[in-house]
Amino acid sequence: MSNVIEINDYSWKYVNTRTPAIEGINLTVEEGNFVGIIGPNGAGKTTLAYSIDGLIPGQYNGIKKGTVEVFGTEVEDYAKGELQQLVGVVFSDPEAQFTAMTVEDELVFGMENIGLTLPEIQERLDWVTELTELSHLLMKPPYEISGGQKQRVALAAVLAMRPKILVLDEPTSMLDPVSRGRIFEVLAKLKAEENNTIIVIEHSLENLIPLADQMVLMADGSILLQDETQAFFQQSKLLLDKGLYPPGAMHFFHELKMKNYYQGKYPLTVAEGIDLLREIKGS
Amino acid sequence: MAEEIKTELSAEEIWTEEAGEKRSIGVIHIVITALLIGIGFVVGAFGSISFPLGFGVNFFWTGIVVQQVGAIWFGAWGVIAGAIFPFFSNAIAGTPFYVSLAYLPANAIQAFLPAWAFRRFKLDPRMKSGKDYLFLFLAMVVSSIIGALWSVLVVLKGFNLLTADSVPLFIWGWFGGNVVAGVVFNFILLRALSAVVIRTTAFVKKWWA
Amino acid sequence: MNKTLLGYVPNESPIYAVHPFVKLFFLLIVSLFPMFVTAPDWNIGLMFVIIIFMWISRVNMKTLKIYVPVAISMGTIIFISYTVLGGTHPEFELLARVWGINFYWERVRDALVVYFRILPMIFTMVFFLSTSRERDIIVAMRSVKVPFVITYVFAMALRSAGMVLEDFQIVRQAEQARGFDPTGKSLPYKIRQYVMYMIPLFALSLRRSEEFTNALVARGYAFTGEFSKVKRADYILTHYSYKYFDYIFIALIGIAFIALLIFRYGFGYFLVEQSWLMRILHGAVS
Amino acid sequence: MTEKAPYIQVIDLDFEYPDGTQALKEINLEIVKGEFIALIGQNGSGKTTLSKCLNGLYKPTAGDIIVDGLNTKKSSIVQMVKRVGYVFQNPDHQLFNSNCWDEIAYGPRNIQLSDEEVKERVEEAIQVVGLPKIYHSEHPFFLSKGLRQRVAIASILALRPHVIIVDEPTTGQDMKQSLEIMDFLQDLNDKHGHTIIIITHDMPIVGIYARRVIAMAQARIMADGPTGEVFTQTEVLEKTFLAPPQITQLAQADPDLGFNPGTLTVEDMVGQFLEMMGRRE
Repeated sequence: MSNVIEINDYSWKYVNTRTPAIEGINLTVEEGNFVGIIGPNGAGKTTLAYSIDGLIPGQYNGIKKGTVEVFGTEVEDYAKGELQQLVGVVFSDPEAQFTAMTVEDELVFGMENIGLTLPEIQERLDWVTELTELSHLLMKPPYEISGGQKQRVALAAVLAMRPKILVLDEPTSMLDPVSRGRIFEVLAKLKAEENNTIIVIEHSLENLIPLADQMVLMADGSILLQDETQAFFQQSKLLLDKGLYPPGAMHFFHELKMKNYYQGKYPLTVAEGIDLLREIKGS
Repeated sequence: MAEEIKTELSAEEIWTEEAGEKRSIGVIHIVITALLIGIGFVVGAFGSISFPLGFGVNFFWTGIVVQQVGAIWFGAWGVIAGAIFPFFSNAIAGTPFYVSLAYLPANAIQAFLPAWAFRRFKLDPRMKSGKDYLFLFLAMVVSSIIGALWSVLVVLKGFNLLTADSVPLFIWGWFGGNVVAGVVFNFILLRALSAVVIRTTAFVKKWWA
Repeated sequence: MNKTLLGYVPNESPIYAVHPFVKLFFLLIVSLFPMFVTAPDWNIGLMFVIIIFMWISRVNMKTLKIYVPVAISMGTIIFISYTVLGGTHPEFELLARVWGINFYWERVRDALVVYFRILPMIFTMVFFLSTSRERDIIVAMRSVKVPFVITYVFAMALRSAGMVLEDFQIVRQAEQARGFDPTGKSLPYKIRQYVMYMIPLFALSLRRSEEFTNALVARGYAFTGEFSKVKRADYILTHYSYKYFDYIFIALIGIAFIALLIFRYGFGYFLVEQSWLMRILHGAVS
Repeated sequence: MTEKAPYIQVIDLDFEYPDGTQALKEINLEIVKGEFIALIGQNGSGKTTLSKCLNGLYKPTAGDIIVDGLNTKKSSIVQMVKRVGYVFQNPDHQLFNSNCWDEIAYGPRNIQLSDEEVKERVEEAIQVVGLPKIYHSEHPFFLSKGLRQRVAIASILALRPHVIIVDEPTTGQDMKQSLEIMDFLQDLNDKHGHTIIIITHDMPIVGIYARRVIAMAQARIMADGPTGEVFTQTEVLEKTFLAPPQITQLAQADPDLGFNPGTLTVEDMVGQFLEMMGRRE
């Protein structure tokens, strides 16, 4: 597998701020990987996402050190609008991303920007609306639908451009648990059926953990920990120290471990947790 | 954002580019133009419907604040937005299409003049000194006089909507409606938000970036 | 119900079958009609035609209420402009003299002419606004090949106007939730209220400008450079096609305008001197 | 427990927006002083509208809301803000002034308190929310979302309402910040006796802090009761598109394991586990 993202000794300091938002980061992401990034607010997660999409340094003023390479090319060397065909970003506030009058126009906007022809647009529109279950909403104004639907529209609008890398910056922070689950269902389908590289920044770990191949912990502009998901969460103590609370089941087993009632691996899902509990109680 | 340094810029520094500073037109300016038209649309229509004198002329035109403050902060983009939005807000308030269209130069001047004064005389948009107030007030008065003369003489007379003897009433109406609303809003808004705006990427130092 | 710029039109309305460009064409051309017509008869006739169009389109007439004060205040202003501020004209026919103010027939007549000229112009605007959705305007602009950036700024402006209206409501509530109560307070106090509104409205827009920009850039939109020259597919236009009646409407509007000009300048029609309404009125007052 | 007279009484409340949307239907509710309530439900289920009705921003289309003996329909803004405070979801909507101190003073000034009293209340509110001194003269625009939220809460606190409603206090905050804000709301509840109502999607937070849950869906109240109880009503939760926190799911998953289906926190679960193990040993 080849590396689609290679970040070397990368630092970024916004103009007017005292300390860099990101400092000396090294990160590589393999093609087709599903990466979860977690960390407290102000850790530099969003800055990292923007750096991969070229919003930094394109739209922001600041000082950059090191390199951020996407598909082997430094992000600054892409022409305006070119990198965005390779990397798609979904933001946390869906409403702030809408600029069209109907869901359909919203979905088509990006495809028109990258110069697709009418048949291509039609084909992708059908694909993406089926994937995200939006067909019945096409004629509605995007700001009059429910929060969960809004975020699915925002996601679909990016997916329709078929970016090879998909970055989601807290895509479900405004959603209720069920709508949150549905966004992750779409991501699970993508992971299973397509070969996208997916990077998700999230506070809510419940849905993220079962999908993620790799996890990254950021704090104060640095990467503190990067590992495969299972191994990553065996470091629960470090996570708790950074104020990141693992999902209930995992947290429970962590507490048991602290009290020497449990020695094994932490469960990633409720189902795994139940199996473990049955084992313990059965023994 | 919380750790922002409080660097006190001087009025001079606000309007001049630092050595090596690169400023270029970007998508943000397009967005700002659109947002200003949007705000102006609502705020302007509100004024036009609440205090009408007729033909989009009114006693207290709240739209002026978007026009003038917008152009002070965002240069030519503010001027463009300030010229265009009254067209829509007037339309909603019941001004005929072509009358609205003909107001365009008057509105452009009203947006342009204060913005020009700030850049030409290096005034501080945070309204720090008496000079800032005086010059802005003068710019408001002069631009509103030009605006009033244009709109009333050229447009209302040109469209044959008024008698010669009632022209002064409309000139005063347009002028007063702008200046009073401008005095009420411009100073306060500039004081409240300029410190914020000049630190954002959207702020326009010259005319276009 | 479908939201138009001025409220709602029912789901089922014949106006939806009409191509958006036809509506824009109607606005642009029919707005000109009254400028060549001084006889109120014809202008009143035009108003009736537009009202019939509105009725056929099933426009909710209640939304038109906001124009009643506008129409009244404008009428009053015009009337005052032509009477109180009309000056002394010994050559005119004096109808009445009240508190030293001269009411001349010619002045009253001119006031009516102007008023009935302006009303149909407003009616065309209102007809357009109440039957066009935002998307229609975009389609109309795109179908006449207006540069994309202009239609897009326009679309975004409409969208942000909607947001500002929403914000406006919330900010007003937020002000109340902080104990701001304008009832029974002085005018300066009330004015202060409007001043305070403005601050969060601008602050919100500033914050949004950043988010919007990121969203646009992330969606591959470029304003300058190579990718801004990309040929856009204009997918939205595939939903709209000109039907035979669209051509008929365009032709009718165009022919009516040309006929108007020919009759006006070729044969001297539509002048106030030929107005039988004015003749009746003159007979009644003098 | 002694029967206390309700502080807020909602009787057959209906609310319809001017455009005809029915936002609340047949709401009946009693809130007693000192409660800590979570109002949960999908986006658009009517939570925010209900809150705005409780503090008189919206007047009922039908039915009545009695707050501290006053009918919201007949009460002035000033009367209501002294009783029920509502903190808006997006702090940007309620920030009017150019520095944080003035912002917090804005409410007290509006209800025309004397300068000394304004100062006293602002200082108190600043202390309660723990706003560091360096931010007092800073423009609220430049504060982080978490700090802006605190300024917003302080600005309501300065009006000293008995009931404080906070709309989505933890959205966009990380877990540590969320717990900080919630701990501080709990302090207000415990130490100062305020009645707290939070609107939230964050189920673990509900589990840890709320003692009572009101679940809404389609403009109606679907469930109302002690948190643990509501989280065991699986059918109702499905209807409201909600799911209990993961720890509760774990406790409920296999009844044979013997955990209390109303388990709300990890500590509780651990406690139960230790008890079971102890019993077995």
